[in-house]
Amino acid sequence: MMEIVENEQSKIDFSEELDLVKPVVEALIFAAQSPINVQKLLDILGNVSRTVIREAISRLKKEYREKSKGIRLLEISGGYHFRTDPAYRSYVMKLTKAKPTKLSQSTLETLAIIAYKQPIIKAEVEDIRGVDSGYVIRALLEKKLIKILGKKNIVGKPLLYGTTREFLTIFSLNDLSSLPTLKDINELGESGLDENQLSLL
Amino acid sequence: MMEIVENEQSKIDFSEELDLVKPVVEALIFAAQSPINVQKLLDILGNVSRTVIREAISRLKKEYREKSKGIRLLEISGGYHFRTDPAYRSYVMKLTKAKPTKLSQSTLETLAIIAYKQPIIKAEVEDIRGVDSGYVIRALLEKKLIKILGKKNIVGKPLLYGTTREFLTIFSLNDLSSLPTLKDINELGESGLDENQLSLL
Amino acid sequence: MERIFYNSASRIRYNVRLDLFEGPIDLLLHLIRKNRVDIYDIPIASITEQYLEYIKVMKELNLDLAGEYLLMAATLIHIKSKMLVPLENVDDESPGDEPEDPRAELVRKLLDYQRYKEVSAYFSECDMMSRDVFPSGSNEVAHLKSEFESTGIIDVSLFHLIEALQSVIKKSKEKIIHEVTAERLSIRDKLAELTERLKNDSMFLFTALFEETATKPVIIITFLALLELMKLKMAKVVQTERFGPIRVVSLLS
Repeated sequence: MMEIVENEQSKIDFSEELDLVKPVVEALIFAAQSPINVQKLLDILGNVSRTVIREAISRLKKEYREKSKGIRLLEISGGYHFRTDPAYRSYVMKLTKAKPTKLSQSTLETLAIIAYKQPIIKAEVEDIRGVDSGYVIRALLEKKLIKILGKKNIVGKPLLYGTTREFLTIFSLNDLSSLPTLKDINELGESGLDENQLSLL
Repeated sequence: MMEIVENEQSKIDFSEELDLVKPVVEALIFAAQSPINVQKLLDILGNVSRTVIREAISRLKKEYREKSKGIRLLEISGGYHFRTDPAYRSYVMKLTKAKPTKLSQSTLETLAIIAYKQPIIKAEVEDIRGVDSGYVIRALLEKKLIKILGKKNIVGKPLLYGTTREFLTIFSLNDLSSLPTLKDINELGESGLDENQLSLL
Repeated sequence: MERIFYNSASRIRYNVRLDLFEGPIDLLLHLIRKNRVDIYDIPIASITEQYLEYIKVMKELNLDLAGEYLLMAATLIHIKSKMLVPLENVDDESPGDEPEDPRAELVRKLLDYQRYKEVSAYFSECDMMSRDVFPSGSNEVAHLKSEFESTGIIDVSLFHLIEALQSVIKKSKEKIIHEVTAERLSIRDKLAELTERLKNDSMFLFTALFEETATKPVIIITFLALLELMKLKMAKVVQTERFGPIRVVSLLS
């Protein structure tokens, strides 16, 4: 921030700088239409240290984590975003009158396969699902949940698919590595496989 | 709110009711696209007294009036809305500038024709689109998505257009040969899903 | 020895819910769970029998039963026959190697598929935008937008570029020829048609769904589409009295 840059001599300490930066960070995250990352905040704020921004975010997060708040500050697709607390979904739904996003089982399944195995071609998706998946892939492309990554260098040059940033944003995920590992999932599942059986896989 | 309606006998006192209502009011004002008034909040919350809602708003207003906040709860045209503090307007405006451009349908169509049929002259583009395309071509040139490749050796020596390196960068393509073909997409199934069909997936 | 925990004589109760299964693997997984058998030791004979019964019913209802279901049936029958061959014979052909269980490949597929099915359950439990969580409604950026020029960053995907091309080609074709194609039946089309109708008409007679001239395939498709819409809670079917007229009610608004 300008005031700080201009006057490096006068030792504005960390906490004072933080007091200046925090509300700006809050305003920026609020005004941004999609999750905004630290780099972007740095670019906008000018000569402020990354540490100060991180600390500001961490304090904001804490403030909004309070029980009596209806808004949460979340880390999504590598950035920060304010969203309503899911506990109040039914009320907010009445307000927006939006039909909730519904994804069918086949869409979710296909998305799951693509998320974990990207870059992946259609034939591989179909091999796992056991059914023709062109239509679902097309719908996922139209919804911008997946994108074309390129062509695979094999006979027929099939298209390679991967998930998009929108996918993370819509599902409130921070990054692909925050997805549970397939093994975790298996343990959560109702499959009833025990540890020994898993180790056979 | 349901809990309150169902059990009017048990004296849930004002402050308890307020604790339940305040975060919901906060979430609703936050998610509303335009200022939301007390009546609307009453409609959504159900059997909650006007007094409780007014008190919730007044407390929220106070919370957000603190110096360290970047967001304000404002009374606008008879309703309530969260807005960034005008003090940080210059930063928020920088955010505005960063908004990515969306290409219009006609721009995208023209770009697609040029990408797949290059080198191509304006008359050929217009032949396919059936409309005058001079304006769109100029816009694409300005955006550096297409460039002039040379002149066609026919009467009038019209300009030949093709895509640029920037075009490849935007679509993360290595070269033009990795551009997916119509066939690639057609293999996924029929196009022209309308919104209803998409929502069924 | 097969461990069978179910009574093979008991009849399976069929639900007319076509997409209860996402495909043959899903159906097979369902049968394995339903019979509470060990996925590593599938009683192939009885599972095959149940599988075949299912697709028989599905075939009667669905005109274009996907070929994948039939392929799986063939695979199951093949595995079943291989299971009948004494293991010693197989051993002779490949000495030294442990003979692979004929079911191994299938088990691998089932486990793989099951994993992703569970991931999809995880996905559906995520806090989804516009379903569980909502962003700020006050779009300050949009309010200020007109004052500023946008950046050079262009937000468009390859798919949408090709789609644009497709739409141009379609438009230019329409200008030249008016192709008349034979009517193709699909539940998808019917679903779209019914959805459209439900949007304009909040309640109508069940019988009004079927034109007098409707052929049997059309009737079946229509019926299946209606079931699907009911499942999606887009429509419900009501009857005010016994044997009274049945009405379809739209739940869209």
